[in-house]
Amino acid sequence: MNWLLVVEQCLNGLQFGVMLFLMAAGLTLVFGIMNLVNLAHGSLYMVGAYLATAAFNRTGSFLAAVAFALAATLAIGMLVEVIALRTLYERDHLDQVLATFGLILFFNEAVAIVWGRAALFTAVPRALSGHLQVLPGIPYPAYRAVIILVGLAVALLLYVVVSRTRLGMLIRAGASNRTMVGALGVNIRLLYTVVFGFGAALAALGGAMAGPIYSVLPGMGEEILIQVFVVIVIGGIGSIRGALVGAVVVGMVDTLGRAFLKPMLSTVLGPSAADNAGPALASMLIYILMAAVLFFRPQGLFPAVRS
Amino acid sequence: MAEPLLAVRGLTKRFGGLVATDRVDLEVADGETLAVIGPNGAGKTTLIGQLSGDLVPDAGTIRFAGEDVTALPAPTRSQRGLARSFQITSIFPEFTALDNVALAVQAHAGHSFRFWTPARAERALREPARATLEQVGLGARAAVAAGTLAHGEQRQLEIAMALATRPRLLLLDEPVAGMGADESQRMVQLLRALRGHHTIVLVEHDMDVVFALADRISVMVYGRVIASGAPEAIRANAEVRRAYLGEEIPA
Amino acid sequence: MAHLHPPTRAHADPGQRQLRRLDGVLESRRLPAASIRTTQWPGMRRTKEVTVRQLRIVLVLLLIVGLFAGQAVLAAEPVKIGFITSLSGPAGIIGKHMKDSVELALEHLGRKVGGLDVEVIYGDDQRKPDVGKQLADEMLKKHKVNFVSGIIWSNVMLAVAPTVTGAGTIMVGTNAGPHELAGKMCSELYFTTSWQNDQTPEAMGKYMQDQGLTDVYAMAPNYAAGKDMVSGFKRYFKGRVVDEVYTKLGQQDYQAEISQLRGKNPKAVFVFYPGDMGIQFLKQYAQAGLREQIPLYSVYTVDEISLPAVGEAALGNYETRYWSPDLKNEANAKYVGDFKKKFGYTPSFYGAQSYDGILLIDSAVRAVRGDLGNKKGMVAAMRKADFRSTRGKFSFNVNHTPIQNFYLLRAVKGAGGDMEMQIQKTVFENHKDAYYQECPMKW
Amino acid sequence: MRSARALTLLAGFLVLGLVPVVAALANQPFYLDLFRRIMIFAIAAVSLDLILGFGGMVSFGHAAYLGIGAYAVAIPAFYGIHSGLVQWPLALALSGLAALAIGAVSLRTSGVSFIMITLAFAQMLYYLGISINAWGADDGMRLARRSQFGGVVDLANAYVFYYVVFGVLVALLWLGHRLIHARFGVVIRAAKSNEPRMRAIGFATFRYKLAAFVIAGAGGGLAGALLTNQTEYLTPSYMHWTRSGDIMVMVILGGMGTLYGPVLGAVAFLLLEDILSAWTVHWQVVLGPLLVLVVLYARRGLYGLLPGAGARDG
Repeated sequence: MNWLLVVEQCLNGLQFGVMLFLMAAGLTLVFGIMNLVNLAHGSLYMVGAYLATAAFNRTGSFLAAVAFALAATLAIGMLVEVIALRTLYERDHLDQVLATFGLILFFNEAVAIVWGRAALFTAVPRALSGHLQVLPGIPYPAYRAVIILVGLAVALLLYVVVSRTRLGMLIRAGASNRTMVGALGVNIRLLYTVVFGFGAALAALGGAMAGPIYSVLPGMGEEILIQVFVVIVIGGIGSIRGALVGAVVVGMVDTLGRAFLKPMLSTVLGPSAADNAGPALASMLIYILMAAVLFFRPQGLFPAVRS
Repeated sequence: MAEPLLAVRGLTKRFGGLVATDRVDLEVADGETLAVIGPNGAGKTTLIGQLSGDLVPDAGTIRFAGEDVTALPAPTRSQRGLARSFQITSIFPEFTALDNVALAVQAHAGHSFRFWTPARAERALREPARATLEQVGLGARAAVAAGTLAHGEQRQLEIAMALATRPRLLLLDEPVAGMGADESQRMVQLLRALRGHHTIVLVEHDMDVVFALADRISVMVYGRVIASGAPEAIRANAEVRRAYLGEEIPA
Repeated sequence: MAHLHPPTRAHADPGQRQLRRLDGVLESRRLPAASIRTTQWPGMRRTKEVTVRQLRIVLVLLLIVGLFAGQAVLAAEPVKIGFITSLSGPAGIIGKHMKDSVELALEHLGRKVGGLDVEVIYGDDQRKPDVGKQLADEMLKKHKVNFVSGIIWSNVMLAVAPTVTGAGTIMVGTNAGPHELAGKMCSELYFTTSWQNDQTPEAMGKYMQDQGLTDVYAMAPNYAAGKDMVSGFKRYFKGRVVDEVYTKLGQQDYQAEISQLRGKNPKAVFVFYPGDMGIQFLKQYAQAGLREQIPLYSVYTVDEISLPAVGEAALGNYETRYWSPDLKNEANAKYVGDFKKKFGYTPSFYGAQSYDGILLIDSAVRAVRGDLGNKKGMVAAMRKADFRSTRGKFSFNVNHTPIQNFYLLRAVKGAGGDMEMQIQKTVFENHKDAYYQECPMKW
Repeated sequence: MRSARALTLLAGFLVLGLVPVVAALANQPFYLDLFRRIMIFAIAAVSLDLILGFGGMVSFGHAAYLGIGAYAVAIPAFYGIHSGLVQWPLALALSGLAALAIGAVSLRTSGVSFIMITLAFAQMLYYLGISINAWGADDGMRLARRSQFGGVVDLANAYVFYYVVFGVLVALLWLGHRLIHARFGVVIRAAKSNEPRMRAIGFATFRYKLAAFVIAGAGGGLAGALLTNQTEYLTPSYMHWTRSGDIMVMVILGGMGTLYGPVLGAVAFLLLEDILSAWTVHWQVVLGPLLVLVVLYARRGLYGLLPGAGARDG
């Protein structure tokens, strides 16, 4: 096997994992703290992508566009929390699933009404359109390298925020013991709104960065959403660390599966059987992984401690 | 009896760095009432959890009726004759009081893979359930939804559900928790009537209740049993007074 | 010929009558129903009010049913065309191209089909075969349409076409071209104004074969159409295929596959990535720096829908197609010009086919002089393909699939700076599909 | 108020039973198709409600069984076996078996993990379906003819088929009614109410929940078998996760944990879809907030709005 290729695919896996992490971090926070299953998290990712794309195409500055998308999605997220989701925290997961399913339908159509159904034009900003020579013979798109860096930076930032700041203390306390936080005299409602907006902004960051490499169109959030659910279930619901590990594991397994499963199968089963089984198996791989993890560790790899 | 009904050896359970029960040894003879007391966080509820099978101990063994039940899950232990009540009331609030107890009867009346006959029409379930409700003094409240019963009545219902499984050993976790004086008195009378017929392990804060019911008392502090003996001996025990009664004056 | 009908909405009268009639049915049923209930349920001695309230609910429910029925009972005279496509969801953009083209065709025809008033009923299949089938049933049985047209997806078409033709109604497909319907399942009443799926990749295979290319890397989504495309390609391409890679349907990130591809160092890449998959693949292929290194040949991947989103990432891309906005003929110039004027964007082949579909129906109704009962006559007329198609003159094969030219197209920067597809050369003249011999139909 | 509800239900059944008559009188056979499809989804929704509403198991993968049931009809038909006496039991058996395997793994988890793992299994089957070329892959397969019952029952006749579906629905509701009040149903409902309590009084709840999961799966499979017959077409998109969402919406819209609520939900959801989509292509922008409103303000669903529905479902 070509080891350079393996290294390159690991980079690809890491990049995909980091992308998933940006989504998973917000989702798992909302799960962990408010106990809310938010299917519409993918819609916030989509909204972020649309806003960033629209702003980028207008201003020409990618940084400004991302900043705008983050701020605007933060506001939209908080608005949605106040209008629709706030009353759902004490409801069971089923109500939450249904209501946020409704929000998905709404956001997809709303975006289609505003921007039309056709995919928007997006391109990588000029400054990042080149390649890096990671290793000899492996040109790696600079933009994807930036995604990896941004993702890791966000992970680090989250780690610092959660472990070192008062907000982080509240978040950790809230995840393990809700009544206690209330007893501390903290305005729980405000905390929830802020955390939700924060998660929305993270999703928007993911969406804004995904725009130039994927396509920006209504419903773009759903495909990645399901993968993100797999991530946080594998990682352990409510745990940022679990989200990071889960994201990287899922990113790696999916990428390496797509790259190497068929060649590996063809040495075992022969090429024609591998042609049939390989792609099918590769597309099911992360789900099989999730089933296996849950079978042995029903709480996921890093369950948030809950008393 | 050569062997006690319940024999616990070296029972240890850790939560992270916290040792909730630390090498606990206990014995309960058939027909005896053992009270386990101790300050908050002493590990009493953790002990009950391990005895009933809801928690898996990290070390130690539990023998019940001559059989090692350490590895058995809660439902199987219930089938063997171990019944428990919960510190925080645990009932089926949408079901009537009678339904609650009938469920407990049903659990011990063969399998429930019966899909056709309405359970409410099965006399074999309803009659013992009704008798048990009468026994705990809730006969008149049989048709009321359990969730709308008064707190004290719900605690009585808990006892009824435990009794309806025809247990050999009752594990009672703070049966008078949160009760007013009257309700508390009624509960003590109910439990006193059970003494002798049933073997009981009682975890309780209320010392009046403990001294009114217990044949023997074990004292837990920081996960360890620091003393066991007859009520009078415990009352006199210097270590207990220092470690426990010093903190919490009996009411 | 011209029947002066007020707009269809004004035909509410018969519907109201219908409702009143239903009301009557209800009235007569009210008492017996109530008495049955009281006799069957003697235990329920409730007040009469309750019964009346129940009846009111029944009444309301039946009224709703009646309303549905009422809608349908409109004037029988106009030509009714049921047009099924995907209007909501991610594929809704294709549906929009098709719907806009239908509207333009109607405008060009003076909102008459074969001289008769026309009503088009649009249906949104949501890309689900069972919904498509239900819509077809609704159009046939409720709206009593004379033609069903549209359909983007092969699987929806396979569910809908037999339903329509089975009911004795003419089906004019304007996109999906599954091989079943070109072959064994062909029908007198089924026409398509698009193509058989394989024809386009066959043209690409032919072109690449003619160029003497070899060491080709083939990629497609892992589903039936993806595999059909690659096998259609290989029917005419006889050079070496380095590898065939099938990716997950709906996949967004192709970086892993692109790394594998680079590792194999092929001379050319053939792909089939419709819709948003294509947008993503093209952008990522360009971002990986491969566009300048390994030429990309695609089918159903770069079109007027995806080009605005992909932009220069598609520059230099080759496609094969039977049609392009720059195809030189009078009908096409009129279609493309008026379309841009009316809707403000460039039409795609999805639209051209749908426009043709309406013209084909018009030619049939015209030939039978508005006698919509004369199915035989209409089928005979349609077989002549006697209308001014946007693709120029073409003919139908025995299986009612077009025998048509296929061109090599290339994505280039147009005069205005926008990306557009330009015809480079003709690959096939009067190309027949590969399945017509399996079709038992003779005419 | 019991009788008021009973009357309402009876009226509802009467309406469903009379649809063919009305359709015939109005010469609108389309309503046969529409309401048949509605009843088929009602069957799927009722079976889902057994675990979701009564058992508290939030399965987000019910469409998987719909798909398996559909394949169980289409695959034998593809090989020339058209007998419904083979196909339908096969649909029940295979979907039940799949539910057994999926449930055995999924029921080890609870809460959000359970929702997600059931979703993941359904997605797995969906991707499997679109990969199997021999059985039509993404294109699916056309059903050459509807299930045959030795000429006794002819599903090709729209009226006969309608009443077969109607009969299946009524039978399922009757079975469900018996089941939820029998020992088994009591165990399922009580396990939803308070599972630790159930274990403490001696119920090994896992096996009962698993059994309920299997029964629900088989019900979904039966709906799938009917659906392929309805559309005369099989497609793996029956298993797409949004379809699971649709069925779930029907259950909750109608009123979960009630026997007849899911039927109401299916009627309302599919009629709404039909009406709204004819009205505007942006119908989902209306449907979405409508769902949110139902969740927020009509917690008992449509069934809760019926007269006499105050008491627990009988």
